[in-house]
Amino acid sequence: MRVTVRLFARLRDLAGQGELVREVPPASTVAAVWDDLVSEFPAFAAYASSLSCAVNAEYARFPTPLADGDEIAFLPPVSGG
Amino acid sequence: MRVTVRLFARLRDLAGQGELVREVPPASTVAAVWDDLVSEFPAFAAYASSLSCAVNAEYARFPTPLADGDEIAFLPPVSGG
Amino acid sequence: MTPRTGLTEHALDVAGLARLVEGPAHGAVVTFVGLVRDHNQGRRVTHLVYEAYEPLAVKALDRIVTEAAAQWPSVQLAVHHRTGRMAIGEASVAIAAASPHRADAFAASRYAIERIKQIVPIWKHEFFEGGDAWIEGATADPENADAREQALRTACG
Amino acid sequence: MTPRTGLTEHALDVAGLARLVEGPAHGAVVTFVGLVRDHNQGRRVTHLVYEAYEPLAVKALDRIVTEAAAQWPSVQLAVHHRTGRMAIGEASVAIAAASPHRADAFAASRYAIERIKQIVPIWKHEFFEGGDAWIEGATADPENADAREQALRTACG
Repeated sequence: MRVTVRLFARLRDLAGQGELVREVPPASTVAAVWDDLVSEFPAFAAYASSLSCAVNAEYARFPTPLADGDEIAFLPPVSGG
Repeated sequence: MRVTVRLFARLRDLAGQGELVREVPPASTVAAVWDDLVSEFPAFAAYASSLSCAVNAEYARFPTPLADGDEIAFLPPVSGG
Repeated sequence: MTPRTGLTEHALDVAGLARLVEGPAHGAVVTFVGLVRDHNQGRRVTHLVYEAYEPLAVKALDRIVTEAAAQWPSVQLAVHHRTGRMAIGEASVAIAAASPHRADAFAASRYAIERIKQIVPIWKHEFFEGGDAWIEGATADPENADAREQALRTACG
Repeated sequence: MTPRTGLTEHALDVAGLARLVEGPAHGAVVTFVGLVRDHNQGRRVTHLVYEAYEPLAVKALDRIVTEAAAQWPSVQLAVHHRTGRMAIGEASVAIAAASPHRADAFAASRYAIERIKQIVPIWKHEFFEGGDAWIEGATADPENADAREQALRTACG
């Protein structure tokens, strides 16, 4: 199945792009998508303990299983205000 | 000597006027002026425990001695804001 | 140039006070506005009239700014109070505090309104359906350390 | 009609937010504005760029308003955040809280800015003399009860 990955702030800079489309096996989790990204962009590993994620613009947990067409966002620590 | 008395809020209403001029003996204190006012306006007595005073537009204490021409203000509990 | 403290019979301009205190080192601006409410203690209020002992009220507002500057040296604070007749929804008091970090601006603005209610010789004459009443709050005593401590505790959390 | 929460690329209007939340039962209006400071951590800042995950950021702002309404039912709260490039002195966030009594307006406005910094997916890209850096603050987790408790403690004093 195909999912869209959204990257923000320094993750976007590290990846050189804010949106990626990836083919993943059916029922892949958010965590699996992240692990693939860490392989592709090793500097992402530094975010393992501080990252948040969202699925279809709702906060989610890493074990969440995905469906075809989902949008997964990976969020470095936030700094609004 | 002659002093000016300023009254505010309910004290002014009770006295029917906001400014009085009174002759008092030399070296009279703020307390003596107040006591005279209580004699003149018995309803003032209710303010004995909650009143503040000022002399020449500075907060003062009741034992403060006065000089000729001083302006004494008697201040009910305040309610600004 | 608007002064940092003031008494006025005209409408208050809290945005103007905020501009007065803002500077390039400031990351936070907190404002407080006190409005005339349409009810109080179960009474339907029609309007208020604020009376002040003006020269002492201005000095008391200045004192509050000085106290706050000693407590929060990085804060810029402005405090204006209106006098005279005010309708429901009109502003009786406006405070603006700016500081590099937000905690100080929140604390100083809260401190200012607490101290106004303690030590500024201003009185609220409330007109409501069926009558009127002078509101009597705090015995004004700027030297009262307990009152000042209470204002600081309220402000600092 | 301005909505209670919003993300915008344009200048924020805190006076408009205050008007939005005010009502005849309210005796207090507190506003908070976050401004771009000219220095941070010893660096001379030239400007900031705020990036947001917009749909989630709006939901997170809505969540903050809902949380505050549960905590302070008498408070009316509005929260807007700006995105994009901002110069020194420009406002990045504006909050207005109105309530019958001042304690609640102070608490809700403080709570809102604390929660914004915890759970709203917005990132500050700081440009300073000699470089730039993404600022990374809190791991965003709206369900984190400890973070929410901390925001409540900060707000309530």
